[in-house]
Amino acid sequence: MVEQVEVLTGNAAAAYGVKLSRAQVIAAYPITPQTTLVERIAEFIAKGELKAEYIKVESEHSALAACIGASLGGARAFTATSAQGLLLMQEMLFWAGYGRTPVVMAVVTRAIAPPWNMWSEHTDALAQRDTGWIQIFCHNNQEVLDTIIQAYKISEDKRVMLPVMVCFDGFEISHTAENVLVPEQSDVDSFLPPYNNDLIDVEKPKLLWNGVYPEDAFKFRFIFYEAAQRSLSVVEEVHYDFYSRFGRRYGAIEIYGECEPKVFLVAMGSVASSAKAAVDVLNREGYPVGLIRIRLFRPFPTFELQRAVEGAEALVILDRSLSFTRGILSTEVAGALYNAKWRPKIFEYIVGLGGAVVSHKSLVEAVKHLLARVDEKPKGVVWLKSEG
Amino acid sequence: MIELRFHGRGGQGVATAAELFARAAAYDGWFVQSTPFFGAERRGALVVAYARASDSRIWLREPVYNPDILVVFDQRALSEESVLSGLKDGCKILVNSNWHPKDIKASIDKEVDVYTVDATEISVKYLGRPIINTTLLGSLASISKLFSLNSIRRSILYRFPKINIEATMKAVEEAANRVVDMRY
Amino acid sequence: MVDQKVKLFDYTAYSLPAEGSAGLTGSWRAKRPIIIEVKCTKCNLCWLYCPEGTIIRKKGEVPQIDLTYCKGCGVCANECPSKAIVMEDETKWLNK
Amino acid sequence: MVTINELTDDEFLLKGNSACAGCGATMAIRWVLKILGKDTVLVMPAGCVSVFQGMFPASAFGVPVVDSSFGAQSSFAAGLIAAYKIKGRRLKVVTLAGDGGTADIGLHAVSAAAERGDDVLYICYDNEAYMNTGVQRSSLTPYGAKTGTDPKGKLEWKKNLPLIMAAHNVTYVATASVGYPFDLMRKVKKAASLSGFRYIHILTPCPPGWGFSENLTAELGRLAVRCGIFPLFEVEGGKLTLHKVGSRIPVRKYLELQKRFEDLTEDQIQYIQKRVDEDLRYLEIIEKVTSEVKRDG
Repeated sequence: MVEQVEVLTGNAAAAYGVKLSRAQVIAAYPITPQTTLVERIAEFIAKGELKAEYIKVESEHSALAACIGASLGGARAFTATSAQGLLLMQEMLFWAGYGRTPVVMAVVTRAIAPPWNMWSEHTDALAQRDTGWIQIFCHNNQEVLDTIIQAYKISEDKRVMLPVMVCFDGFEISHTAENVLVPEQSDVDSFLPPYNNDLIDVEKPKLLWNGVYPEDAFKFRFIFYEAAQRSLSVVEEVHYDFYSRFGRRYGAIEIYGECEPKVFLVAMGSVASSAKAAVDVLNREGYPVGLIRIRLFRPFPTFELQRAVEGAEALVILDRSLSFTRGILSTEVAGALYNAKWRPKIFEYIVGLGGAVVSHKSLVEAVKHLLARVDEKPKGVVWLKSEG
Repeated sequence: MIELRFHGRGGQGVATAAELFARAAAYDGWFVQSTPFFGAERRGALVVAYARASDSRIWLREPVYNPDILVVFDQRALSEESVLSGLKDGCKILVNSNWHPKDIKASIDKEVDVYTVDATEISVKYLGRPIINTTLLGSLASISKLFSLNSIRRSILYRFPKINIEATMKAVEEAANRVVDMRY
Repeated sequence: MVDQKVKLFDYTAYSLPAEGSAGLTGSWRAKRPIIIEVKCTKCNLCWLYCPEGTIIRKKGEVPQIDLTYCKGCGVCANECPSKAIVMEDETKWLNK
Repeated sequence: MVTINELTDDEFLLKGNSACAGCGATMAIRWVLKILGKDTVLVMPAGCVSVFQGMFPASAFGVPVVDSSFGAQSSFAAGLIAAYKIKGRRLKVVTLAGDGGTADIGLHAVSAAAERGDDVLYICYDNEAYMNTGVQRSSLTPYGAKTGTDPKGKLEWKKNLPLIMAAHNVTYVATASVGYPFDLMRKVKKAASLSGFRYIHILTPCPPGWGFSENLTAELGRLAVRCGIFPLFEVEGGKLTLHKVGSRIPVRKYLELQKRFEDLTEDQIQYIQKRVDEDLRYLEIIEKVTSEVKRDG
């Protein structure tokens, strides 16, 4: 198993993931910062490196609609978008979710207008947390490539059959080049079997998704709920299978830091990456601080989180999103821990909205500031301004 | 970890230079990162790009505030406040200029090492027109010692498979040899 | 054809072909078409025009109207070139 | 030519569905599916068809059908086509949508599909308003027709969608009417034999929506064509061909049978007659011009 070292942007890494997954139908509409991802795929197709149909749709709503159609036709489908495009897709997001079509989509997170803003924020992806999609947040380019491949394996597992969003920050990851190990196609082929779908059969014609009366509808939603529940264990299985073949370990949650932490930073995506840099500095200076990186946001890893926080005094949740008056990650973490045996104090921070820089120095200062007053009662949401 | 900042005008290939640098350094075993500033890159407008090289995985997701190496494609950019922001002692500044580095250092009050090379003249000689970004990489190799000329060649070919690599590398090699260190 | 009562709860919701998907026509009909066989030229235009497709074509014979699903729209009567179909008030058969 | 004897007895739109008595849409769709046969997959958005297709667990269709959201039918279909192309599966993909689904909420996608030259047969059953939701005005509702959202009658002239689709330089465009079943089926058969983007716009009168007695559906389909308000034509290889169908009749004969037009003033009827005559003249000129210009379509 020889893996070739490349220097790829996050978008390029995603495109390689799509190519290695042998996606067959790509339907996408351009939007910054996603464009270089779909352009790279188009280049792979043009050069004959990827045998796929690329549908140049006229809007994101149609991009996902086409993917749903393609998936029904038995083809492995892929799309990618950001902010406004993702919002324009929302009707189709539910359609793919509840329709159980295993589409994989890269969400290159971006702040939602108005005002216009092309830099990263997680609200666009997190606002879609109810649409029936599995959501995985990546914090560097290697993880993006690997997660696209894992996403298809999770999504197409018969026990799951749910679409997957692979989310990563616009520019800070999408346009940042980093070392990336690119697996061999043959190794990915043995990890990821081909996809097919036999719903459409002229011998046994089916009418897909016509009207359902309330009692039956209730039952269909329960069937969806069971699949969503099962997906947590399937995600773990796929992680382990990927680890055994490619040697890279991923989990629903990643715990980072050297010592038994008294305080955990909790973060996702590129904010978690900056948080790792901050934890390195803090640990070197002897501060008992760690990071809990939430990688799998849907289904939310409640059990793993409850176990991870045991022993900690406080959680410093770094939300690069906003749901009216609170960060979305904070509401999920608080909810997940409500009935837990061990419930550390929760300090909610809003960071990096609109693409504002989340510098590791500002995180170090904030944590030091907090450690001095960790026994006080948390005073609601704190907006963390980042300086150099 | 070494942090670099590249400054120039839109259209001079500043972001590409950062990427070419990163790939070259990666070929020589470094963990790297390169990020273009995400502003609207209009031709002529000042642009910046960042790069890093380290012996371990890089977690930073922020601009380069205090560069170890500053690469300036256009001497006039030095008058811009943002170009010299966060300058620290010991920073190596590579400027595309036909001036002697001492004359440029004169206007900078930090203990920095200034290097100059006339990448414009060199590239015109071998390529017929000013190609600043690839040419400057030669000088950058000499003063940073982070990557070899061969790695630059591989990095350029990866990004521009149809480029006239021989002529490009002639300019790179000359820029590597003719870069002037202010102390001499 | 599928039996109405059998509900297949697969991983995603779909239905199977079935006549009478809206149930039997029953009270839907105010009038019913009656073919006056002697006038019928077996041109089968009634079979063609029936929006419901509930007229059964028979080779060289007078078509038969399947009243289970006829909605009594009267298109067949209107389209029959030899006026061989008349619409009778449904109440006539009410007490039968 | 299509004759009645060559038509199959197979029914792909099954009886006992929940469509209204005398529904023009089911009349047309039944014929379309008889011509297309079983190796067909339909992609259908919201609209009357997504109601009379039946409720779970029953389907009124004898062919595979994919319900799409309103307006996304062309894009769902594009995905299916791409999948079948890459997987080498031969199956006719047919999009079946109403006037609103095609001319309004789905126009962006049907235009994109046409511009891409998707290998699809798009059938628009035009009952001239949003009937499924109880008769609201669509852009294809005719001038003067009363609907829930234009209670005093629509003020704008009906959008000429067939010509808009023809302007996309697609393989084939045709208009058809339930008043002329053999003409309709000939066009469907022709379209099915071609590839690339083919569009057939079928006038499907709607008894409750237009306010006429339910036995006159086909009758109105004919009168609409004969009075010139819904001309029959084909556009192939850039060439428009008009069909003359018997002698012209005054539009009044067509309008007076329908409640939706009952509030028309005499002036409005005159205006409609004048406008219909002009539009026909316009089509005749297009026919003449396009017959001279040879374009390989």
